[in-house]
Amino acid sequence: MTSLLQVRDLSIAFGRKDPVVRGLDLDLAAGQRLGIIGESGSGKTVTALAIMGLLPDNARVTGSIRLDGTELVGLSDRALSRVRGDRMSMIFQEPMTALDPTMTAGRQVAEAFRLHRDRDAGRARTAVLAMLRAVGFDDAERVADSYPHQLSGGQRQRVVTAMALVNRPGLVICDEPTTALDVTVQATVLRVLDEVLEAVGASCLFISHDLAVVSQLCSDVVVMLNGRVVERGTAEQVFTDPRHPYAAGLVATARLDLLEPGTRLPTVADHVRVP
Amino acid sequence: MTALFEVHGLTRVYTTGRRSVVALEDVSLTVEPGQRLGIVGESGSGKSTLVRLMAGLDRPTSGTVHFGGRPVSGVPERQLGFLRASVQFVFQDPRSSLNPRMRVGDVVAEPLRSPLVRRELGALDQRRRVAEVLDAVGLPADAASRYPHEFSGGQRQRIAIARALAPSPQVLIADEAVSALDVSVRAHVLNLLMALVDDLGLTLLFVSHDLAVVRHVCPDAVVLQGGRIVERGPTQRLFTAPEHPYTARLVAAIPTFRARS
Amino acid sequence: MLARLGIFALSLALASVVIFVITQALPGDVAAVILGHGATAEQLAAKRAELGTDRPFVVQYLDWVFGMATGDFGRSWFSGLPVATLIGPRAEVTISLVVGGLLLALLIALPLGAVAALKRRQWPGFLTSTAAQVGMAVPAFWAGILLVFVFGVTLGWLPPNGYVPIGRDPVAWARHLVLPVTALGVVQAAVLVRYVRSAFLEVLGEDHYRTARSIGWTRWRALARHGVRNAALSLVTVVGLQLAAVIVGAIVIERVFVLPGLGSLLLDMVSQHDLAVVRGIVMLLVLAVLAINALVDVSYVLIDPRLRARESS
Amino acid sequence: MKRAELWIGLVLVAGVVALALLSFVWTPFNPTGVGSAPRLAPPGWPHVLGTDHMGIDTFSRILVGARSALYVGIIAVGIAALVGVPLGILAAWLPRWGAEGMMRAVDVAYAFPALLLAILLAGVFGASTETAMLAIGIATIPAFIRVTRAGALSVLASDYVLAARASGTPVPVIAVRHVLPNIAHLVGVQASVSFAMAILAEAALSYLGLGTPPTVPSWGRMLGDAQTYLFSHPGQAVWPGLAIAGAVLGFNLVGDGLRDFLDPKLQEVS
Amino acid sequence: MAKSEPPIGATRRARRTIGAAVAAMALALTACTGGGAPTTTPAAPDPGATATQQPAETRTLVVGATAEPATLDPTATDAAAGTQALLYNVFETLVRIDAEGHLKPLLAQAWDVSEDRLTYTFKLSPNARFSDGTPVTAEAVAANIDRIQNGTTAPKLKKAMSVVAATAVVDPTTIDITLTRPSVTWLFDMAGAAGIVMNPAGFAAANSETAGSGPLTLGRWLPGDSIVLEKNAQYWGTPARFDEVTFRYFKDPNAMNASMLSGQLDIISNLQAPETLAQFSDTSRFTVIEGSTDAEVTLSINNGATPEGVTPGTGNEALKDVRVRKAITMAIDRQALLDTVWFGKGTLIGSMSVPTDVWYEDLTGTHPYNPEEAKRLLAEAGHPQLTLRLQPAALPYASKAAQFVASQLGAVGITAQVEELQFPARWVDTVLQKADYDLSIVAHVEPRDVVTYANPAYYWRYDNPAVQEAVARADAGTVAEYEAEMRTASRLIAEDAAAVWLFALPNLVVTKTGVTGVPENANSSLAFDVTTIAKA
Repeated sequence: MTSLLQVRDLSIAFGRKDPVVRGLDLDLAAGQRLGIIGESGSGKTVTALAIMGLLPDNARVTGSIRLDGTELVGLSDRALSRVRGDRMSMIFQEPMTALDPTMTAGRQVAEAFRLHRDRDAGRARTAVLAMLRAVGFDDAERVADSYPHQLSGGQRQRVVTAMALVNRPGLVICDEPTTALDVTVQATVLRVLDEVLEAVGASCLFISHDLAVVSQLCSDVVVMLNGRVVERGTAEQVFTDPRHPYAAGLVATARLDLLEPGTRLPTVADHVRVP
Repeated sequence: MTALFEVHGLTRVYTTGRRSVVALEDVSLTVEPGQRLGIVGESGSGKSTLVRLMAGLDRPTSGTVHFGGRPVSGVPERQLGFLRASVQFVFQDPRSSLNPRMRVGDVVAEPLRSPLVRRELGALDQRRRVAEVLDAVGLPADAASRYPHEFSGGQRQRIAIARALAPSPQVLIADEAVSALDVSVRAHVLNLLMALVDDLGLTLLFVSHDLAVVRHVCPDAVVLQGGRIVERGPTQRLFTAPEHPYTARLVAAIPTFRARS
Repeated sequence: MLARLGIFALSLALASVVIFVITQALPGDVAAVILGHGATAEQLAAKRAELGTDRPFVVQYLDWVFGMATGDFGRSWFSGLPVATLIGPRAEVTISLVVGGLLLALLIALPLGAVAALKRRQWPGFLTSTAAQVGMAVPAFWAGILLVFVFGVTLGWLPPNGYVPIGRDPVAWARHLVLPVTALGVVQAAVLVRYVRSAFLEVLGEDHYRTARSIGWTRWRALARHGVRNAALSLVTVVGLQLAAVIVGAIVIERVFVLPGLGSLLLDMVSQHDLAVVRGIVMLLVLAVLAINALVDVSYVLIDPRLRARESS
Repeated sequence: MKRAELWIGLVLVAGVVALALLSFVWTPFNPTGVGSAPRLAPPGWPHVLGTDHMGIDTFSRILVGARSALYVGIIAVGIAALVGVPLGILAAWLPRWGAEGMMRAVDVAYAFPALLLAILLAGVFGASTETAMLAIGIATIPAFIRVTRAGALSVLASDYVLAARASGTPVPVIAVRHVLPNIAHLVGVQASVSFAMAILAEAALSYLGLGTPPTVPSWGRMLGDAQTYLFSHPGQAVWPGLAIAGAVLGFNLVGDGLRDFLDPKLQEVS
Repeated sequence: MAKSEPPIGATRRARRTIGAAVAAMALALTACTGGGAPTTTPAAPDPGATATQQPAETRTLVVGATAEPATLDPTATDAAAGTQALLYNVFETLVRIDAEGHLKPLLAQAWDVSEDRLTYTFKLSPNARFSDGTPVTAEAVAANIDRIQNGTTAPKLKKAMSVVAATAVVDPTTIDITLTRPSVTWLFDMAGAAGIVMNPAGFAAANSETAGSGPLTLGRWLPGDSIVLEKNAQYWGTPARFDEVTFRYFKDPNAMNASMLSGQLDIISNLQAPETLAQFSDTSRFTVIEGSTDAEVTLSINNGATPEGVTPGTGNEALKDVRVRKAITMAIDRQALLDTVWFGKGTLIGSMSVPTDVWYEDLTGTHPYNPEEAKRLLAEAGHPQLTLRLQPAALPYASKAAQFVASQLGAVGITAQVEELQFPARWVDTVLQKADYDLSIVAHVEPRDVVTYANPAYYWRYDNPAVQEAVARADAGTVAEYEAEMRTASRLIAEDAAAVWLFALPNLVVTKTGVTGVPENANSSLAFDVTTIAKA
């Protein structure tokens, strides 16, 4: 099957320091949702930013990233900005600062629509309100006209989701979208994300350190350690029978629900000679 | 024997300009010596405010706190020596809990140098005590001469625990102590914490938004919502048979593993 | 709103006390200075009575403050002219110079600051920062003198100094202000570029700038649409703070270009020991700075909706 | 690029300090001696940088001028820091209304730039180096209060200060052990930039005839004197001008270099 | 210029100060400047145009000067600045002094003196008019004399007029003035500020408006910047050659030169930086006139006398010893000082008088430059090492001279601590009023000021009976006796080294080529008389 996203031998380094991502390969089919699991420093976020072309200018990117046949590595900022928000978009981790505090939520979502779809303000307003309802706002008008500081963290993350999906992009990259949210709010945002991705039929790269959250949304999973993929497979297979010791360690410590309270927690070190 | 902590009708209201926010409203609870109590709640539920009031770091709007039978709230700092020596904190963010410009040895020894604590503990060899507690948290003795930025997040949290243990307190308050750590590191720190509490017979107040971790660490727990205690009891029961709807919603929201096609 | 008015009045009162105390502390009996050598005791006494300097300190202060409230800044001790008429015509000179200087500075600093921030690692960024550094290191009056030497005298394109009021001949007014405004503006621009750069750098670090780029804006467009307004907040603060420095810079420039502004009058009056005028000018300058800073705070509310909420609630 | 700024700055500052120290020990000619040397001579031998309108060797005056430039800077910044830093920490520690009052006073103080204060003080105590330094020092206090308060606020909000309070460490100890070391770099940056401002302010004051007396060689004074001969002997204004520009550039670069070097947020901005 | 430095990276700070009400007030202030803002550059021809081409209608003259008046009433203060622009141009006196220093008729056509030289009879010219048309009558002259004696006028002028016993109006154009004792200087003083005949109707607003009888009247005055005089259409004498005469004041000599070089000025009345003369060497555009003035630049010594009724000075005791004063005089090479400080322009003087004084005698030879002798004298007087305060006025010539004097005194063991005093305020207060100094340097512009050495209360605190008697005899005697006694007085103070007379300031005038009639020497009336000036 032709894959929507094809990443081959991707390496990323900053200035003269040694590479943060080394020889990464990834494939994502249309509609497929791939979870990228890794701890801080594993290079998962840098990979996402590389795909979106949002790395700082002292980053050296080598290898190939092909989105729907178009090679993104080496593309000019102007050319990339035509792709961003249209054929691929991104949701970030920190909802409280993701929106421009001096502009209403509706206007920021409309910006994405008018940039790539239709400049007309009227039609943009309709599309925005429809999208806001799709992410679970039954009072879409009020939310559209309010400023970010008048919305809660969960509401802001849903506005960002609307912004990312209003143009029905082929690929949506989510970088730990619910980590900063409370547990109850996280549940609703994940449910909304699941429904909207389904409705739009977009494929998704879902980055997280929380295995349970990834298992909620993704059919397939890769585990990253020090800039490399160390485990790859369906969610079912990786979460029940991980082959790589680091992956096994991660799964063991994450499954608190299987443990007897008060007993010693399994640690990654138990499964791995210290790397 | 009398309870270690007795808290009655504790309320705390923050007012800025004309608007005021009720952080805590009429909270009462007791903590027995050696107990490991979980304090669960989402952000803004008032859990941090509660433990800071209990440790005498903030003045309540109304209500009282007693420690070992002696009053804490409304007492001038000079007379809180007994509380300072026996109640110690471990905070959330490893990057902000240690003074970047102080050697680890001095960081750990700081509680010992406080005049209030010194009056309680009397003379003791600070250097030896620092080495002892560093060893207790699994760090090499030469760590004392290095600076915090030379350590990883997990190691820094261990140093924070060592600091808390230095004056050999009765009570250890862990305020979201593992929330900022990676999953793999979190396990090590939790194991260390549980082991120390057992070996030293400490009373533990474990504040967290993560119900799963609380269930593992604390036999009993209280659930806070909007500054009020909505439910308390054995943690296991809170999981299996929550009485208050908010607790139920909290338990249900914890993402569980389910395989997708 | 009322609280702000109260605070402003308080600041003004505080400033007036400080100014009065400093000018009152000047040693030497003014009457003696005016009448000169060999004045007899009763002549001195008569002069002191005429000027009112024999009244108790507090009475003089209150008389001065209430006078100012009604626009009467008192009378010059030497020429007897009311201070207001002395200051009046000169305010236009200093205002033209300060406003012109500040506008030119912003005109130069905003684009250069943006370039210095966006192209931080390439040569344009480095070049702008270095130019700003050198610009700040050059004393303003030296720059002024060089301009006079080159454009005023050698090339003769522009009048080396002097002033023509805008009402009388706008073209001559402009021609006379080109060199002084350039001297003041360029030096201030060098200072502002560094603030514009750090304000924009701060914005480039914001998450919402990255969100804007993720929905398809290029670096420059994202900065223009989302960066400028957020940077404006800290820039407006800087302009407020920098205003006092620009006014003082104007004093030196007025000396180099012989512009009859408040600055040169202040210098003359201090050397002539005419305290009534000195007090009036300094009070006016301080009032202008406090007023502009108050405007800055009002503009905060206009730019940042978060503050608007707190103001109205 | 950041490191380069810091290095160039340090070299320039070191140069100024070296000149100043050298002047204590040796100067090619008598810096105040009105000698028989030709007046307004161009650079050559033995007068390396030529002579001024009184026939005094320019290079000697530049050397001694470096000493008074540092003297002005050190005293002015000293006054500003010694008063500003403690007040800044106090402002951070005070409850809301206390801090509000102090910051209002700072706003008013900002309306009195150094030069305005200097003009007033020169009227009161007469024009001298001391009044210039006092005025510049006082006018720079608000800047230090602001920088210190901002830095102190962020330190006081940190967990390690909370931990210190939790173990009963007294307030003054917290200020000295925790606050000061963590804002030292901020104060350092402000000090170097204020140093540059002080040198510029002294030059402006001397130009207006309110700065150092004639017998004390100062760059600002030399520039003021040279300015009269700008049309006949432009060379006169070159050396003091370069000296001032060099010193000010040096201190500013050190200030900027330190700030960028120590401010992590600025480094990894895209 | 101090760029006061706000904090680095000014973070967003929510400050709470009121805006709207204040903005209105700030704007109101700017509104009130609606009135005619100052014009400093009159509608002079465009600097680009050649200097000589003259716009047909208004014939103007622009004069650059440095000391600007604090008030328009020349009789109000001591400062000489007031008379420069206004005397003879706007205000007139009964008699005037011409370029050579001789008395000439003005408001008074003729005058004669009684036998006992006590009564002067002035015949006023019948058609003399004030600027508002009213005739200049004897009553007006009497009123002015009374005003000088009893009004709030400068003490120096009161002292000069104190010798007048009575005035008698014979008829509208004749007035007799009787003195208490014969006085030659009185008639000279009547030619200066003391003798101004102001229109009595203008007495009240004298500070800010002029009511004179001269060929020009006040047009516009921008204090601290410029005074513009306009032609008095119904002037009773020969009408002024110019419709508008502007005096522009420059604090910064460099700026004045720049204006001259770019054609904005017709005349620089007194060039303060002789070294820059070279810029005006192009004779096709400029003419340079080098004359002399009455201004004696003195290194004043506080002789320490303490007459009653005057605050005692704080002069160093050593200065009372004539040997110390001689040593100071001999320590200074005055020719080298003149060459270094004022580029060799100006004339060396040995006492408190200048070559244009009728009684002048060259005393530059007394106590010539001899550092070794100076050291010997100091040792003999018991002060081998001496520290003195040298407080010059903060003026170009004074601060440079102070630098030179300090270095040469250092060579003979006298350490001079230099502190510049802002002129006029702090110098008048510290030196003139309180005599709180050891040595000071300033130029004395008043004519015939050797008489100040006969007044122990004057700031040199010099009490020498022989000098006092000589000056008294001079004033009371005939013109011949006046000259002989003044010469004796000058010689006495020179020998006694009452001060060190460094040099007389030159009168450096630069004019546009084609401007004629500018007097070579600044005459003793201190007036810059434009009536003699013409512009091709």
